[in-house]
Amino acid sequence: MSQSDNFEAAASGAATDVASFEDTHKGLVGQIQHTLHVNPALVPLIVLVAAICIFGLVLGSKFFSPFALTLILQQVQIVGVLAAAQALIILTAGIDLSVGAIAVFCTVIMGQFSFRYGMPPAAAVACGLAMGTAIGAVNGWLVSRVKLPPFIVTLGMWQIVLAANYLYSDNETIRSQDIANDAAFLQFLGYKLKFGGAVFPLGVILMIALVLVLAYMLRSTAWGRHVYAVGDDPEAAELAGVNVHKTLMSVYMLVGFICGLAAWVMIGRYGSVSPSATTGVIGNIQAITAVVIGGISLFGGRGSIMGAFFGALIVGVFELGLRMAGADPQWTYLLIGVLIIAAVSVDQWIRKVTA
Amino acid sequence: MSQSDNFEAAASGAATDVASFEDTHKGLVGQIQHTLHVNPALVPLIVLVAAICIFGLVLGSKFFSPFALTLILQQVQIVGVLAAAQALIILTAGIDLSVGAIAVFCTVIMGQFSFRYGMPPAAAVACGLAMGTAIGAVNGWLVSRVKLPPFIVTLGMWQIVLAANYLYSDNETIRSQDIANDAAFLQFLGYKLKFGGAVFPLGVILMIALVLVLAYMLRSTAWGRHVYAVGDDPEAAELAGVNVHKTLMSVYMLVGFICGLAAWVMIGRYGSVSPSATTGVIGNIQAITAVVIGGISLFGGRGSIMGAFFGALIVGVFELGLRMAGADPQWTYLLIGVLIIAAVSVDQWIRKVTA
Amino acid sequence: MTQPILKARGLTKRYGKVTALDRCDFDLMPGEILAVIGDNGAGKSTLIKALSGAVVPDEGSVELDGKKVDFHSPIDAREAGIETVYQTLAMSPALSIADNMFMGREIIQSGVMGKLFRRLDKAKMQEIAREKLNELGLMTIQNINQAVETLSGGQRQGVAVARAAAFGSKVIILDEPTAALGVKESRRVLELIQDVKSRGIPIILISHNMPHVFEVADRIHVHRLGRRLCVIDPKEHSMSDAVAFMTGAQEPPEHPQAA
Amino acid sequence: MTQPILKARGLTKRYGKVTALDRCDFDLMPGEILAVIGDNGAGKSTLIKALSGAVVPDEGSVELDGKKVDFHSPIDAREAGIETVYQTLAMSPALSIADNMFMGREIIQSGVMGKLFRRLDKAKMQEIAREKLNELGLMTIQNINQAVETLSGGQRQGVAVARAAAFGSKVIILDEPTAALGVKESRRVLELIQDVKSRGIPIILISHNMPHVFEVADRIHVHRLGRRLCVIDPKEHSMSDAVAFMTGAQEPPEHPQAA
Amino acid sequence: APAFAAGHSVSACLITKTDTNPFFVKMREGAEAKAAELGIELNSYAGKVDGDNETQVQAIETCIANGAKGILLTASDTSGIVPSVQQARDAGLLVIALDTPLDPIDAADMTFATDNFLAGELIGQWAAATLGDDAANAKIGMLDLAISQPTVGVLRDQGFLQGFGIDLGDPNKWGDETDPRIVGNDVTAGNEEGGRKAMESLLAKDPEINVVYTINEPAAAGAYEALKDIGRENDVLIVSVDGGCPGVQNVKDGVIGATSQQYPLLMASKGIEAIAAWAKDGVKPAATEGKDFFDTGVALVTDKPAEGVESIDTAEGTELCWG
Ligand SMILES: Nc1ncnc2c1ncn2[C@@H]1O[C@H](COP(=O)(O)OP(=O)(O)OP(=O)(O)O)[C@@H](O)[C@H]1O
Ligand SMILES: Nc1ncnc2c1ncn2[C@@H]1O[C@H](COP(=O)(O)OP(=O)(O)OP(=O)(O)O)[C@@H](O)[C@H]1O
Ligand SMILES: O[C@@H]1[C@@H](O)[C@H](O)OC[C@H]1O
Ligand SMILES: [Mg+2]
Ligand SMILES: [Mg+2]
Repeated sequence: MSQSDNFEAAASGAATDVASFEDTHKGLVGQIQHTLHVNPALVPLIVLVAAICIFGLVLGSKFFSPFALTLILQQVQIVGVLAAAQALIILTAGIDLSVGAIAVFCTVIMGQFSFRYGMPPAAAVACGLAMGTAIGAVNGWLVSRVKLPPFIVTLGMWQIVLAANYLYSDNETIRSQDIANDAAFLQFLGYKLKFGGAVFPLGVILMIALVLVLAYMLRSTAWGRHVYAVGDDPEAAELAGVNVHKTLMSVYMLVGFICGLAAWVMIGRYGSVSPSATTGVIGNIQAITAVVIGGISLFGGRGSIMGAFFGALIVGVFELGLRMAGADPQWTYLLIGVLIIAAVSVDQWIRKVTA
Repeated sequence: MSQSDNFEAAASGAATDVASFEDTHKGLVGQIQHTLHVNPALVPLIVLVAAICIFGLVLGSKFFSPFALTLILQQVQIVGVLAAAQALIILTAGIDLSVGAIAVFCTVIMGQFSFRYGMPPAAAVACGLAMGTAIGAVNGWLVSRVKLPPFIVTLGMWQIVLAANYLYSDNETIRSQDIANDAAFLQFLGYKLKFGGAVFPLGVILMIALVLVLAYMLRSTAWGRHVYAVGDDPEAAELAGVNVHKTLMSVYMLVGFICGLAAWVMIGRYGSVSPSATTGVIGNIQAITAVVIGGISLFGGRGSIMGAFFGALIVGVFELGLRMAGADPQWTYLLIGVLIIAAVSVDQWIRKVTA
Repeated sequence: MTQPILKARGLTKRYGKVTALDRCDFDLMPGEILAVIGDNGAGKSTLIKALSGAVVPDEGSVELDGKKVDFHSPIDAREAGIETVYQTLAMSPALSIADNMFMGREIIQSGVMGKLFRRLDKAKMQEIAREKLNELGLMTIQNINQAVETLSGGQRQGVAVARAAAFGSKVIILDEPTAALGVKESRRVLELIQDVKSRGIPIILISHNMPHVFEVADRIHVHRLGRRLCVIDPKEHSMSDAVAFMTGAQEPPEHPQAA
Repeated sequence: MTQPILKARGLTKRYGKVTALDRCDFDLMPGEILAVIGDNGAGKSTLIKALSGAVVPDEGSVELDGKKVDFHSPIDAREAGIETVYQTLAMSPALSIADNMFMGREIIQSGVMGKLFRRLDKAKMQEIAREKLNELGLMTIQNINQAVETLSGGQRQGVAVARAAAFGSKVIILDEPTAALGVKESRRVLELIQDVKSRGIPIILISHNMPHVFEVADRIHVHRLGRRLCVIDPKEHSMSDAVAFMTGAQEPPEHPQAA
Repeated sequence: APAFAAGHSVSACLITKTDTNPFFVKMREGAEAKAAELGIELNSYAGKVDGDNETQVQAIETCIANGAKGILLTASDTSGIVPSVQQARDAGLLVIALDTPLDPIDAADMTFATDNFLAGELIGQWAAATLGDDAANAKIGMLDLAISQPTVGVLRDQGFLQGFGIDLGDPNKWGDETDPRIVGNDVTAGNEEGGRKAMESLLAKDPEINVVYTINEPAAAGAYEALKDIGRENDVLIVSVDGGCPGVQNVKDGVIGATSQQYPLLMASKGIEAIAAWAKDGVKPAATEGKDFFDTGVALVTDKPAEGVESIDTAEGTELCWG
């Protein structure tokens, strides 16, 4: 045996209990700090609740009514669904500029397949979802196999899909009345459940269900762990035995599918199918904004999908609150700019004191 | 002395020449491969030259004329200047969504300070540049001190500056004729040098000079090395003794200043001052696109500013080429999406074979 | 004569002007502990990456059990039974210790939740993770749900080694597994290596620690300037010889093949 | 009795539920080599980070030359003369070896280009970098303009150590400087440490390599569970004692202060 | 509306496509002035970009939640907005479309608008008449709004072509015409920046262009800069639509040959009056004789009147211009 043994042997009597220290953070504050430290997704929730309270105090019962509060949910349902999709991509350290355009294109597919080709509306919805998934697959393939930066892939795809959308639809809007008469199923997610003043369209319920399901998948399945690992450090993940290609493909395809769902929600909310819906142009930035306000890092691997949902709601609360307060449009934009920065500053501050 | 010495001492006779191997990459191909390996910024240049050649072959002398080729430079001058600014931020692993809005706001400052307050135009230009720098300083402070994500800071700032721009200007355009009569210095960078059919406005020359100066600063000064280090790994840079805060502040302020220059270039090019210039809305995405096509990583610390410049030119060549080929606007839009992806794929492929 | 279980011939890998592997040969015999030693930058890590699919060599061939293999990713190698601890550890910094240990081979709950909803059995994975860490003597890890990036250098390495050891397979490759480890933790790793060997699984051990190498290795592959300089038997050569060969202070013995 | 040049009292650092430093004391005497040893995760790196401004402790005080200091960044500490090689090395992976060695203290050309345009003297920096690496015996580095991320583990560590050694100052802190180094390169680092000491500069050396520690250290600070367990004199205690103290296998001596 | 409408009993909303375009800014100013005069509280909303239906829907929902009496709306998506308008009308609000008719037009209680097709037709007729026989071999550049082809843009473009005497193909779409006189279409986003780039691109395609249609006056000013650069500013006819004060000034300076002027302040003040009347007595406004909307009129402004096309000169145009 080698000469190193003599002193190394002395370690054989080492203590064998796991290190522990007395807990010095005591009481409620300590408890809260610890909870936030362990669940950083709660931080945007705090900002959200604070924002609701402040607007409630300023605007009174007009804002603090079931009607207005559920109105916020209705107004964020599309951005909320897109933000859920965007969050998945951003967790893999990507970014998707095409989500909004895909959603709008899918509304056109659903509408035109029903009206131009006379397909049964349920089949048209299925085609729309399939189209979304297919576009997502192309994005995923370019990112994962050709190894292009997601920003460029989805920037190109954004332009391609938007232009295809105008070309294919002939810039024609399909009117709400016509859909209601001939293909009501397209508007299915617009069906509203009412409880007193509170109004819940099925689209809102779909959004909430989607967020919960994705949160479960990310937290409690192997797939979810792989998504985080790929976003954190793709090389390490590959070395550790994660199939990075398969994971990326599944994420991009799922995102395409969710964009298809967003399309269906859009038809429910607006009644009509319009190729020039602004979601195609600004839906991407809105979704990214929600995600980042929700505390997901643009560098991937960190954050939770609940955060993205709260992020979308925070923007929705600000927008409705300022509108109800009657701020004029440019002032509203200016203040929303300020509030976005403020919301994230508060978030940052809470994280710091609970670190 | 300890017992480890006996074998460690054997290393004392170790070979003392630096390892070397025979160079197996020989000939022209090997030479080109090595050149590209060492200067990856040349890769977008190759794509650029290829694009020019292809359009030249298809469109003939119409495209391959001094007039058309210098027209491309004129059309990219604003995006080129903004891309240089954006490249700096992206090298620090940030992103700046406010560049376009700052530029437009600075045109308004320059215009209104001349016309509303009757300032001498040179002073108004100075005020515009100062305003750009000041806004950059606010961005930098929020990023570096408050530690907010650059995406959020500049997203908020984008909205704030754009709204301020409309509010302050009252949405009023200052006409080109009025500026030419009363404050011609504002249009100074629009002055054109002509050599045969080739046309070089001073704005184009400023853009090229700016890119060269920044390339020098990044490559050959300590400041430049610090910018890369901060973008690469800010914690490591801080531990290694780089003043991360100072570096970030200098970058954001310089970027604000460059946006002010872009404003001056804009007045030169459009003659008028218009608060609703599209640059305010899409200038950021255009600049980011140029940067990413130019091979700068969105994760910071990798790439060269020349790449961003070539990236801007690549987009300019595609746009003009397709329009000249008579593609209709919707198809042009779609094809540019395809070409952007194609350009980066080629880039990626060249990098791979020269790795 | 027994066949090598893992064999490579003429492996070459260049990075631009840098040559990391220069027509390198390699042999691992069944059931043995083979140490690989060499200067910093000699190409040891690149060699094992070429063997485990993490790097695709420019030239050369690899055979596993006498059959030519062509790994294009570490997953291929892993499926063929080669388990590796890389020098860079290959961990996801933001994920927890348990997540990292079970990356790519997560345990799913039994029952409906597992079958239908593919729910992970986190409790079980955490329990196993804690157990494996205790086996390595990493008692200072206070919180098993800590993100790996918050671990100390040595704790992190311990987790990586525990991961490889936990999933026994055909060949185990360890690239400097004890570099950041303390005295006690290093000893435990050496014991673990002996343990794995006694289960009949051959091991490749890269290390700069000569006493450890000479304690456990059956044969020593000396790597120099991107290739195998010689293979020596630790019972026939001293540590001083080994160091002299690998640093170029002394010419290697005539018959490079020792086993 | 001489005053400690660097002294800390009651340093505490908590990360959420994890306690990394637990009311820790520390003393470094002028001109000495002080080794810090302890289990993985004992808190050694956190201790030296607190001393060098990289971490701001929750509680406790640090004195340099008898005056209380309050470092808020490593730059503060560096300006006060404390030079550190961190365990994570603190390198910019995409930058070259020379860039990294001179980060924050670049050499500027003489003449107009330097004065007016602040042009870096790249040739000179590369030359010095090559020289320092050769001093450490890192002869396998083929290309001095290689990005640090493409270096082998040991080469990378060598660059970090060369950087600290090149810029002599008041106190030098080395956190496991030889962990990834080969035999030859480790020896050179030990020689370098002796060299620095002979220039009168005190050194803090964290290491798990007992033979090395006992070879060079004047005093040994034994760290356990986030605090100083005892300080021993290597001439009075054996390596076995040291290992037994730090792993908790044996109680520390009565009078913890040795020097 | 407790906290904010304390002093007022009647509140109204103005929802415009954007509020970056001076057209809508002036429209808002007109509405604010009239509202102040009649003691009505006015809240204004605007889309983020042209074509932003979503924000307009949200604005309508806010107006309902706020208990407004009526809404003035320049719709971004004329049929897409209809269900929300219906919701507002069901909640008892008077909805008046300004500038842009809804599809169907009776989805709103009334429409106060310019006839955009007519506005285009006037400049088309003027251009054809000014060229005389040369109109047969004119080379026309079309500078449109956006590739999503919003209706105002299509109506003006097609009106212009009709007035010029060119076969329209599908009148709901620009760009499908086959007449060789059209060199090409390009998009401008309705500002100087886009106008200049689009003009340069069309000129690169065919430098002989001698007639330029532009969606609005800022785009025309941008086109002029491009023409000036190659020294052709004097032999190209530029026509436009809007009649904003800088636009009329540009007609006077010879930058633009002729422009069709519209009257946004009139639309806005009429709209506020209608809401006041509705709140007071529950009466709805009536349409112009023979039309299904209230036509606020359009006039051709030029200093070079052409045979057979009615026009006013820039002096009169300046008096009527808006901002
Ligand atoms: N991606 C890369 N690009 C360029 N050079 C590389 C790359 N990877 C490794 N090298 C070079 O290849 C050589 C061999 O590196 P390798 O990591 O295999 O060494 P090693 O023997 O494992 O050293 P150590 O003992 O320090 O870990 C080194 O000179 C290194 O600089
Ligand atoms: N940022 C952090 N967040 C949470 N815990 C941390 C963080 N940094 C360190 N720790 C914990 O603090 C303890 C001390 O870590 P430290 O790095 O100081 O150990 P060390 O003595 O240097 O160990 P090694 O010898 O392995 O380098 C460890 O339990 C580690 O997990
Ligand atoms: O009708 C409006 C028009 O007059 C203005 O110029 O641009 C936007 C249009 O919607
Ligand atoms: Mg190695
Ligand atoms: Mg440590």
